[in-house]
Amino acid sequence: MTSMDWMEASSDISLPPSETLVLHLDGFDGPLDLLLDLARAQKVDMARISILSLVDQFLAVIEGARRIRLELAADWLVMAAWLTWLKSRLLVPNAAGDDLEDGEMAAEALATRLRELNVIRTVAAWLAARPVLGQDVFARGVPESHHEYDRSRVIIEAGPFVRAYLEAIRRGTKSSPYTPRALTLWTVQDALRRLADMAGSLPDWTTLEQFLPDHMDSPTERRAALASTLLASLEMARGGTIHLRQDEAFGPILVRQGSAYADRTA
Amino acid sequence: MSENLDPVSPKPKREPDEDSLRLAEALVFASAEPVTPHGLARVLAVDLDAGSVLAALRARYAGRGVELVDAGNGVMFRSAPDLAPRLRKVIESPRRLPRVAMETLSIVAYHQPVTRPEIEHIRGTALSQQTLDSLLELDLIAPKGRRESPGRPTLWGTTPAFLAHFGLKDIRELPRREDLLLGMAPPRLIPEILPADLQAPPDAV
Amino acid sequence: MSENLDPVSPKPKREPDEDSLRLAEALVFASAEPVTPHGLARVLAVDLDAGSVLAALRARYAGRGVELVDAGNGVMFRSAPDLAPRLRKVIESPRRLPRVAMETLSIVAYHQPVTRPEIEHIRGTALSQQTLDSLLELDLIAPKGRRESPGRPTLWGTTPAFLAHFGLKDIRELPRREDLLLGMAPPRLIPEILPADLQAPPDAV
Repeated sequence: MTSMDWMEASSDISLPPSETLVLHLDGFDGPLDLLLDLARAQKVDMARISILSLVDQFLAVIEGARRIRLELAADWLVMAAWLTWLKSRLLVPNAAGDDLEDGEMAAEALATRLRELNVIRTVAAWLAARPVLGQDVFARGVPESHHEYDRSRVIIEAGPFVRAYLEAIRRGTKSSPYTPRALTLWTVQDALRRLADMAGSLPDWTTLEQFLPDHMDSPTERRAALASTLLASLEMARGGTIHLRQDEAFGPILVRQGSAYADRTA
Repeated sequence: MSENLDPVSPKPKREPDEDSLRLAEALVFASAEPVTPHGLARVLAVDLDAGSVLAALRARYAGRGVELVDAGNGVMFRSAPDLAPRLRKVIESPRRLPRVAMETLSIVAYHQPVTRPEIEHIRGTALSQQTLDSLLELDLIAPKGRRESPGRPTLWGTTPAFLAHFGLKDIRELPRREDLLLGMAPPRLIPEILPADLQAPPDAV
Repeated sequence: MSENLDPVSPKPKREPDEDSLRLAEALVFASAEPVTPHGLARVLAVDLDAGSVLAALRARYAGRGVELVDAGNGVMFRSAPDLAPRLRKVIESPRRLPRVAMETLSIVAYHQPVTRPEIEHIRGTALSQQTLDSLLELDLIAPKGRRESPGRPTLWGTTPAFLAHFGLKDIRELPRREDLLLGMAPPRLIPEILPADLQAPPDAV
């Protein structure tokens, strides 16, 4: 349905010869649109549309169109089929009263829809005939603004305010430079100092564990201290300050004052 | 405007003077939107009636190249319609709305608030996205909530820009259905075909 | 405009008539750009001089609420400058505080009276002078004496304006810290971190 050629299709056009109409089918916005144009072409009061003759005309148009172009849009064919049914009901009502009523109600419903569409089309034409802003009448090309925006005030809402406080507190406690985690791991230097201090007072072979600092609460701290002390003891044993001995694999490591220590203190 | 005043003791208003006419002229000229009497009253001295000032201004511009016209519940300046052919030569104007868009707009104006399926039902054909988009883009229609029915379809209605676009003061200025249907049998309500709300008169807006 | 004419044989021009004034008025009104005499000449009858028409239009609008003024090499309508102050409409568009300022303000509110180093301590980062200045300028915080400790740092607290912003009668109407910090692991570290006085509940203010 093109919108370009609505000008031709809109007003009270008299019904063109059917060949021409076939070519114009695309100019109608659906079957109802064509039906309305056919109805208007009856040049009778819209209240007294003859549905029967309308049906005949519509079917003729569709038939003509099909002869030229087989690929007619589905909604046209659906309408054609429905109108064929309607025609049969109106012409040869079945003995059963229901069918008669069916046909009459359907015809009335169709007439109502056509009247409604006719109203709408009249309104559209009425609107289009008015001076339209931007087409027939023009507004000020360069409106001026005398608005002044006062941004001096601030808006503080309780929600964001409270959230800001929470965020500040959270971040502050998380990454505050005033909260260094005390480094309680026993370093090799610590162990060297302690070993050197204590080596002199060693009576005999003593297990390495004896040289660990007191108050090693966590297993991590204890393991770190043990590793550092082992390293320190190896270093001191290399210099001869102490002797190390391990009787069996994974057995306790024993420490004794070395000859170098004795020499130095002698 | 009288709203500004104590209703019990309405002070007599002065006749519009030259100063108030200048002010009203400048305000309406500057504004991109229609200016309401209330908006004018805000800048006028309290002992002046905005309505009278606008009436005097309208009289002053009668017959000129620019006229004061009603739009929505306010007024705006517009070029005189008779100059359109000559102005169009130099002022770029957007393309006219195609018939589909005009009909869709008319349906929305008459049946608002209305859903897209209802519009399609009345026109007997599908409503293209393009048509809807162009009406939305021109700010002629706007969503007006949703219908509380299955699928909750969007309801459409016309905008203040719609009124300004067609120089209408009020949606009620549209031709009455009764006048359009003159000579026709009053449409029998057929609920199976048309939803009841489609039958609502336009002044139900 | 003379450009349109054969310079050798300039035809004598008519005096501007009402029709040409209407057209010029409408054109200048509706144009988005200043209208040049050349642009006007395109829609005027050839025996009219655009310059004279614009001059006549300018004279007609002299002293009115809207004036014809030069712009570029054309003319446009402008509301009269003397009316600007009366047309001005101040629209309040309050800002939001930046996050840093908001956090600082909240710390002052909850920990007042509080020194700058303490604020920095709590936020875990330095406080810019700019932030402090902006809060001072907005009258949200104010100095509340000095702490009697080395350096005698200034103590900060919130102002009545701060309470007014929230519509609070009293600083105690703020949500309690205990309620806010719910769910946060009771910070074991705080006693070591915060000086004792920072631990005062907000209602100690």
